[in-house]
Amino acid sequence: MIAAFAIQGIQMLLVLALAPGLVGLVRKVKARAMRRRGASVLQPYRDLRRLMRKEVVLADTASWLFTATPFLVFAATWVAASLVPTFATGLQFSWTADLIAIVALLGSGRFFLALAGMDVGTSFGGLGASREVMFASMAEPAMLLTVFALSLVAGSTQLSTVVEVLHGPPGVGLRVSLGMALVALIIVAIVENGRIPADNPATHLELTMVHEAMVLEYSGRHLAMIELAGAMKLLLYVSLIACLFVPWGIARAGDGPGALVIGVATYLAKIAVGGVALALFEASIAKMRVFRVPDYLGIALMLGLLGTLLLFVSGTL
Amino acid sequence: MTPIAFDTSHLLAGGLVLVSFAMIYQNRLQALLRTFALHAVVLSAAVAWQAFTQSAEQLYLTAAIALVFKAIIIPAALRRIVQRLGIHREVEQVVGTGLTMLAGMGLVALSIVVMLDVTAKAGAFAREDLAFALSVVLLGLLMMVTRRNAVSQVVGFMSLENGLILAAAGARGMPLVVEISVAFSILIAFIVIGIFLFRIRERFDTVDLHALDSFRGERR
Amino acid sequence: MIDVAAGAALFCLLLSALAVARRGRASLSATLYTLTILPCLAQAAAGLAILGGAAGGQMVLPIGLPWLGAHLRLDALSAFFLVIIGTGGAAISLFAVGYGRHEEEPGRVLPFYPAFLGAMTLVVLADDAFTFLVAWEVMSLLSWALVMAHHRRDEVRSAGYLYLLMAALGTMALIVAFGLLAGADGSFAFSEIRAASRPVGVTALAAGLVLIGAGSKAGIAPLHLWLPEAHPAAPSHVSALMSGVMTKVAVYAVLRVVFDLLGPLPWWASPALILLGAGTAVLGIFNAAMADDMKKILAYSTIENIGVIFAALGLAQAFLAEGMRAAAALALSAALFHAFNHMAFKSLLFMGAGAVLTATGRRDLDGLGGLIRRMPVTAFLTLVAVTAISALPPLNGFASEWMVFQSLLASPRLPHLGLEMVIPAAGGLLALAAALAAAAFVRFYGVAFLGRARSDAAARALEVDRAMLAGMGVLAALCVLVGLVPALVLDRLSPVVTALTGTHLPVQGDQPWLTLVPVAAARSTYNPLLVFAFIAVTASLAAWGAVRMGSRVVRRGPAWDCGYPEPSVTTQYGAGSLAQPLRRVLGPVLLQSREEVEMPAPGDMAPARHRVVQGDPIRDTLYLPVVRAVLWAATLIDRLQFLTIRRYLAMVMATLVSLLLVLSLWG
Amino acid sequence: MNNLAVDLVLAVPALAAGGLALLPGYRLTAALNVLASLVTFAAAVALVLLPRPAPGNYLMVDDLNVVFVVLNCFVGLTAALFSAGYIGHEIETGRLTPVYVRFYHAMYQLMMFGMNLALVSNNIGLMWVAIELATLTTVLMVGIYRTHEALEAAWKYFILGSVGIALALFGTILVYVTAQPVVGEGMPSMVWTRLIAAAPGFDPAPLNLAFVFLLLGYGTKVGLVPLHAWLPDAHAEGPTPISAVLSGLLLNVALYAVLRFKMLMAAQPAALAPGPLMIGLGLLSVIFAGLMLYRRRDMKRFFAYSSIEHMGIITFAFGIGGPLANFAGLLHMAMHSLTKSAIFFGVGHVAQIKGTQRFDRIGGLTQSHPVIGWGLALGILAIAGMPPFGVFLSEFLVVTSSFARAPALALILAFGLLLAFGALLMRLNTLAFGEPVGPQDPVRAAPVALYLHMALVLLAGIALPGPMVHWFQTVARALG
Repeated sequence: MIAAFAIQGIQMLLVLALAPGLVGLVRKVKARAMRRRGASVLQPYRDLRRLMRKEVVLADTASWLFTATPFLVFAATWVAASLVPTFATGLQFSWTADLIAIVALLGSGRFFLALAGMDVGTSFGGLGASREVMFASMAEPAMLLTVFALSLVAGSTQLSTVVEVLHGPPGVGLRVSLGMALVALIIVAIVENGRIPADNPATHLELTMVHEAMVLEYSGRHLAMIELAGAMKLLLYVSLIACLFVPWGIARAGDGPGALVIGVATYLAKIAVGGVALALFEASIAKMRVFRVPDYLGIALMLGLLGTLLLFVSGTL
Repeated sequence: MTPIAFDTSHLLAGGLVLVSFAMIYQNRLQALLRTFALHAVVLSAAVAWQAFTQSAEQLYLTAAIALVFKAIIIPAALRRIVQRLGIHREVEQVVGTGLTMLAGMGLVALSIVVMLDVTAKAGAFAREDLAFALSVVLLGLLMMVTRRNAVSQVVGFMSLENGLILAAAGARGMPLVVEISVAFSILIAFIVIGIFLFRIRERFDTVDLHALDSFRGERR
Repeated sequence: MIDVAAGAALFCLLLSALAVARRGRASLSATLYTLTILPCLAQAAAGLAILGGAAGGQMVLPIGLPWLGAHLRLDALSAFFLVIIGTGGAAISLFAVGYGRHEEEPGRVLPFYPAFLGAMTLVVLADDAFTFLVAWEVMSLLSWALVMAHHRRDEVRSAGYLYLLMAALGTMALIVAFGLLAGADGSFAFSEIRAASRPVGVTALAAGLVLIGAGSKAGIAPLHLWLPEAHPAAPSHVSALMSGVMTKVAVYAVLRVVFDLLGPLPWWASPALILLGAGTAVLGIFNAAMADDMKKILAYSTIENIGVIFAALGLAQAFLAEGMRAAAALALSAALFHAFNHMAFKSLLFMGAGAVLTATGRRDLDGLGGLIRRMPVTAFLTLVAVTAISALPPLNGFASEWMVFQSLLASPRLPHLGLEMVIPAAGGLLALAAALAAAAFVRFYGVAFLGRARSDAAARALEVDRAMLAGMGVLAALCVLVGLVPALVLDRLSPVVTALTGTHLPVQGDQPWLTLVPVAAARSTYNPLLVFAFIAVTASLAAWGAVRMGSRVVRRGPAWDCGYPEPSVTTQYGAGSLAQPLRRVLGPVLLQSREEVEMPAPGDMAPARHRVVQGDPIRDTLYLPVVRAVLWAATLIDRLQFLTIRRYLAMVMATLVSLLLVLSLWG
Repeated sequence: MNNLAVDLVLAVPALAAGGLALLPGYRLTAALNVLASLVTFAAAVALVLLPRPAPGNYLMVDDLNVVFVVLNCFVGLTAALFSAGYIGHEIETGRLTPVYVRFYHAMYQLMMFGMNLALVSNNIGLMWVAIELATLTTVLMVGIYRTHEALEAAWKYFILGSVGIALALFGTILVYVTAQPVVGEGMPSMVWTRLIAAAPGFDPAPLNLAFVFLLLGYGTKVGLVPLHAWLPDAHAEGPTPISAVLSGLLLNVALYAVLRFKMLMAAQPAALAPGPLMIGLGLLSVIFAGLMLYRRRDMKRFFAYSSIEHMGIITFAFGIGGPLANFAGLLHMAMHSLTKSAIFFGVGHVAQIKGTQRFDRIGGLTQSHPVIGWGLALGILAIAGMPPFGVFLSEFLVVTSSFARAPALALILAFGLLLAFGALLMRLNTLAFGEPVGPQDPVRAAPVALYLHMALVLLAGIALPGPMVHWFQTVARALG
């Protein structure tokens, strides 16, 4: 019992601690791939610390919603992230919310962020919010269809159960639906995290920015919270893909400390690989026009639908 | 019913149909009114003959009413109206006389077919009489439909009523109340028509319904 | 209990009579609305008691159909909808105590309002076809009268026209359906209809007709056209009642007739229902995301939610047809739960819009803005509703939407290919609708309540009075409470679900931490209480930590806006600009929208113009042709009014001759 | 056949007609007109309460006509009440002169006499005479304004009505000819109670032919399409009380005559079922009138077309047959009578306030004249078939019962009802709502009659009186 609580606690702290590191890693690899030296992997941690110490400059027109949102977004993202199995399944509170609820929790974060973007009453805030909700309204169905496909394979929407079923034994073998779901999930993850080609997290002063335009008015500790939440979201998606599609090494409920150590090690390796892959992908592709993104997401939507449909029709379940 | 009686009623009823055709053929008002008078006379004779053969005295009264009112008074009154209004010209017909006659033939054929079909169980006389009566009714209606002039329409209506009386007279033992009511209603009908023609003359220069029809409640 | 409910309905009717008798008194409004709360509470209590196990009962009144009488009956299904009507009615009446004070035409609202509530109650109590239809149509008629309250505006009149016409169409479909069910000797009592056996075709046809009848009232596409016109046209508390409560009465009609009276439909009937529901949801919410009028957005969103409910009902039918009772119970529970939740948040939203309307006199999004500072309480309560309707955890909207998704996922065991193709598609559509809902309500809330005021009226808005806030507060609390402990609500639903499907969900109240476990713990669980607790704790911790460990200095200054702050309020994003990205993506398909740029030639001083042109495919392809055909035919035969007597006589003659011909040929 | 009540129902209007023709002064005659109508109504009520006499050669009282006599006398009374105020206004504005008013009141009572006689007659010849009488008197009243339009309407009514009545007479003669071999020569063959008793022995073929003539003949009076042409103009151009009586009563009386013969047909099973014929004419009337409503600009003509539509519904119901549909038809006759006359009362008030009958010059009545405006709105909603008014009950029964028997036809009917509903609502929208248009003087007369009618229709829609249900059910069975 206490062990279970401990594992859950470790998991929560782990995601919190690792998230800026993953961002730093991606940035570093990306810079190297572009033949720049790039900042240290630890730079995001320093940024956060600096932001925390800075004073907050609030716009005159900002309301309480604006100040409350960063903490809400942070909390929602953290809760969602701590429900995703990273190094072990069967976490103490994993039954609190299933995959659908996790998607919705992320949706809550985005919802409030978009509202906050509009709160001050500037043109950039609205621009960001309007584009963000447009992306989201395509990405969320794609994500949910992917969830449907996964949960149809596993017969559950409970993430721990899904992972255990996929992990086996006996496992589910190679399935075309899962492949489609993977591709769809990657596309959704890229868009949701505001990565290239959908959005560019490194740019400001561009009419093409989406996420950054929304949070333009934030500063100080508020911005720190949002950055941290963003980093955690990235980690969440990478962990999600990792635990669903490369579940090997993950510890099960009731496994001994050895399995847990193996779990943590493989998990670290998985996110490192994921981060590097993301960086390389971003470095090798150009950002697309805003109105191309829906087409891009449309692919995810189609793949998700197709994957689900195949599972329904195959009747082998 | 003796053969002679039957043949005579047959002849008279047939004659009424013939006169109806003659009315359709007429295209001048005065001639039409004269023909109508003849129509009423034939009707009167037919009814009287029925009174005789059925020994129904009350029918003589009907015959008399038909003779007096329809053969004499009404044509005279209408003639006066026509003269007062100065409608001496030809009656405007909607379709040509020939075509109308042809339609009339068709109607007569139809009524005979219908009646003979339907009254197969009734006596021979009733069948023929009803068939002719229906022909007269339909021809009267045809006349109303094919004439543009109000006076000739009224005449058409009268001949239609004549057909009804023929039918009523031919129905054995039909109570007196009907004849009286028919005569009565025709009287009232005529009075009302007279009032209306009078009023219409007050307001319009012509009794032609065409002029009347251009005043429609809803036309702007 | 039936006497309590019937008494409440009667009391409502008497209140209307009172309103007529004392019309014109200034004090009438507040008194009447306060009095209306009482029967609402009574029937909500009665409904709850029955859902808790009390006996319902029935009665026969010597009115209605002469040889039948008016049958009333209160069972679990009626009781559930009584709770919806009572709860919604009570909160809305409380709101109206304040809102009614600002009504410009009280004489056209007060006499109809209580009777409208009473009529809705009678609909759910009715136990024979005639009583049901009378109550149904009276409900339509009274709501129409309420819609027509501000009759001087042209758009109100045309909305009222469309509404009542569609209502009449719906009622006609219901009449025909009952004619089909009652048979030639007129067995109109529900008990007789329920007992009768009939061929599958008749069952399906009757279900289709009921779907037209009730669907037109609920706003199922393509019969929804009137809804976004009529619901907003009414005074706001009436809009709340119509959208929040009356559409549920329409859902009740479907449940009563299709589920209760007809029994399971053939399996091929359900895919149509599912797709219809899901399609309606997407269409409705996309329109909501495009509309510029606060109340219109809400009305369109009602269409979406009704679509979700109908899709769940279709799923329930599909399961029932295959005898999968547990899955059917899940889908039906989801539908009922969502119906209840929609009552709560949609009524609340309409009240919020009413409060804004009271404070600013405007309901077009582009005339509002910044109200979160001028009307903090209203803004907060509306935010609760907006969060709930966008299906965000941990509020009630998510709980029921989650259940709908769970019932979708229970479906792959269905044996028909048609269903297997339809359900994933429906799932995708529902997911799309859920996502679009969030987009629509970000826009709704963001433009109306956030940002800077776009008009003087919005800049000078004052918070509304306590009665209005209390009415909204009740429902906001309900949204939160139900969202946090859905398990308790679902347990209350089990008598209803048992009556219609023969089984019910596992008891939820016994689960640890009141977790929602619709099927099995290994399959899916959701515990909003914990989610809420986690979020609250972590958010507070984060806030505390940030202030504690970082700096606590806050400086106010002008907005940064990337270095180009522009004082004009028109530079902020408005309703149109927020809608633009989504319109570009989905508009050409769903609304035939296109953007037209009018660029003057060089040297021409005329301004360049950029216009959005959009139509409504359903209106253009389904409704207008009918209208055109009727008017064309009317114009065509109108000539028959202007014929000469001779020609009329010719008509008589032609009729006679043709009948004689027929007779001679026939005989 | 000696019953004081029956005698009074006939004698009072007849005597009053004579008396009113002689008396001067419109106030006095109007008051006397109301008084005579009141006495007649009292007699009609007594007819219900007293034991019924045995049917004689000329008169009878049975379950069918007792309701319609009471209804007839009741609407006669309320219309007389309404007429008293209405005529006063017409004299003030100079549209009518006192001489004409004297004539008008005499004709009014004569018309009531004719209609009552038609209802209580047990003799198909007498019934024919009575209907003819009622028609002629209404022709005169339609033309009473002597404007071009009024004269034209009266002329049209007269010509078409006369042709119709001639066809009906031919049908009557045919019935006699058919009955004569079975019942015997002379009077017995025209007595309805005897006819119906002997009907099973009749030769069906001529009976069929007779029914065609009777249906077309009396159907002209009912206003069935395509025999309807007189109806809209006669309603539109005559004085409004007469429009109310025409729509509310005369159409009913003519339909009543058709029903009598339909019962005869039903009594002879070998005869042609009259159903298809009545269904055809009924549906044609409903659809045609429904479409015609859309292009109407004149208020009274509009409601006249609505009457055609309702007559079509009723004819359809009887054509469908069966206890339910027949019951519905009978009920609908009563409900339409009350509602439509109420509407015409309202329309009369409105037309007098606004000085016009054109829709585009009238608007916003609930705003400017709440009492009359809401009354009229209630009437229109009731006639459109909205509950809780009685018309809904009858339309509900018609549609449900016909759907069980002939689904396709019922759907056409439902379409027609919706068509008419759309037009009624369209006009209601501008008439009762929106900014007031036209003169806004207060109404002079209280619309008591209107609200009285609406209250009755409401009562019937909520709870139909037991005896009426019983009578209608008996008759519905006899109608087959």
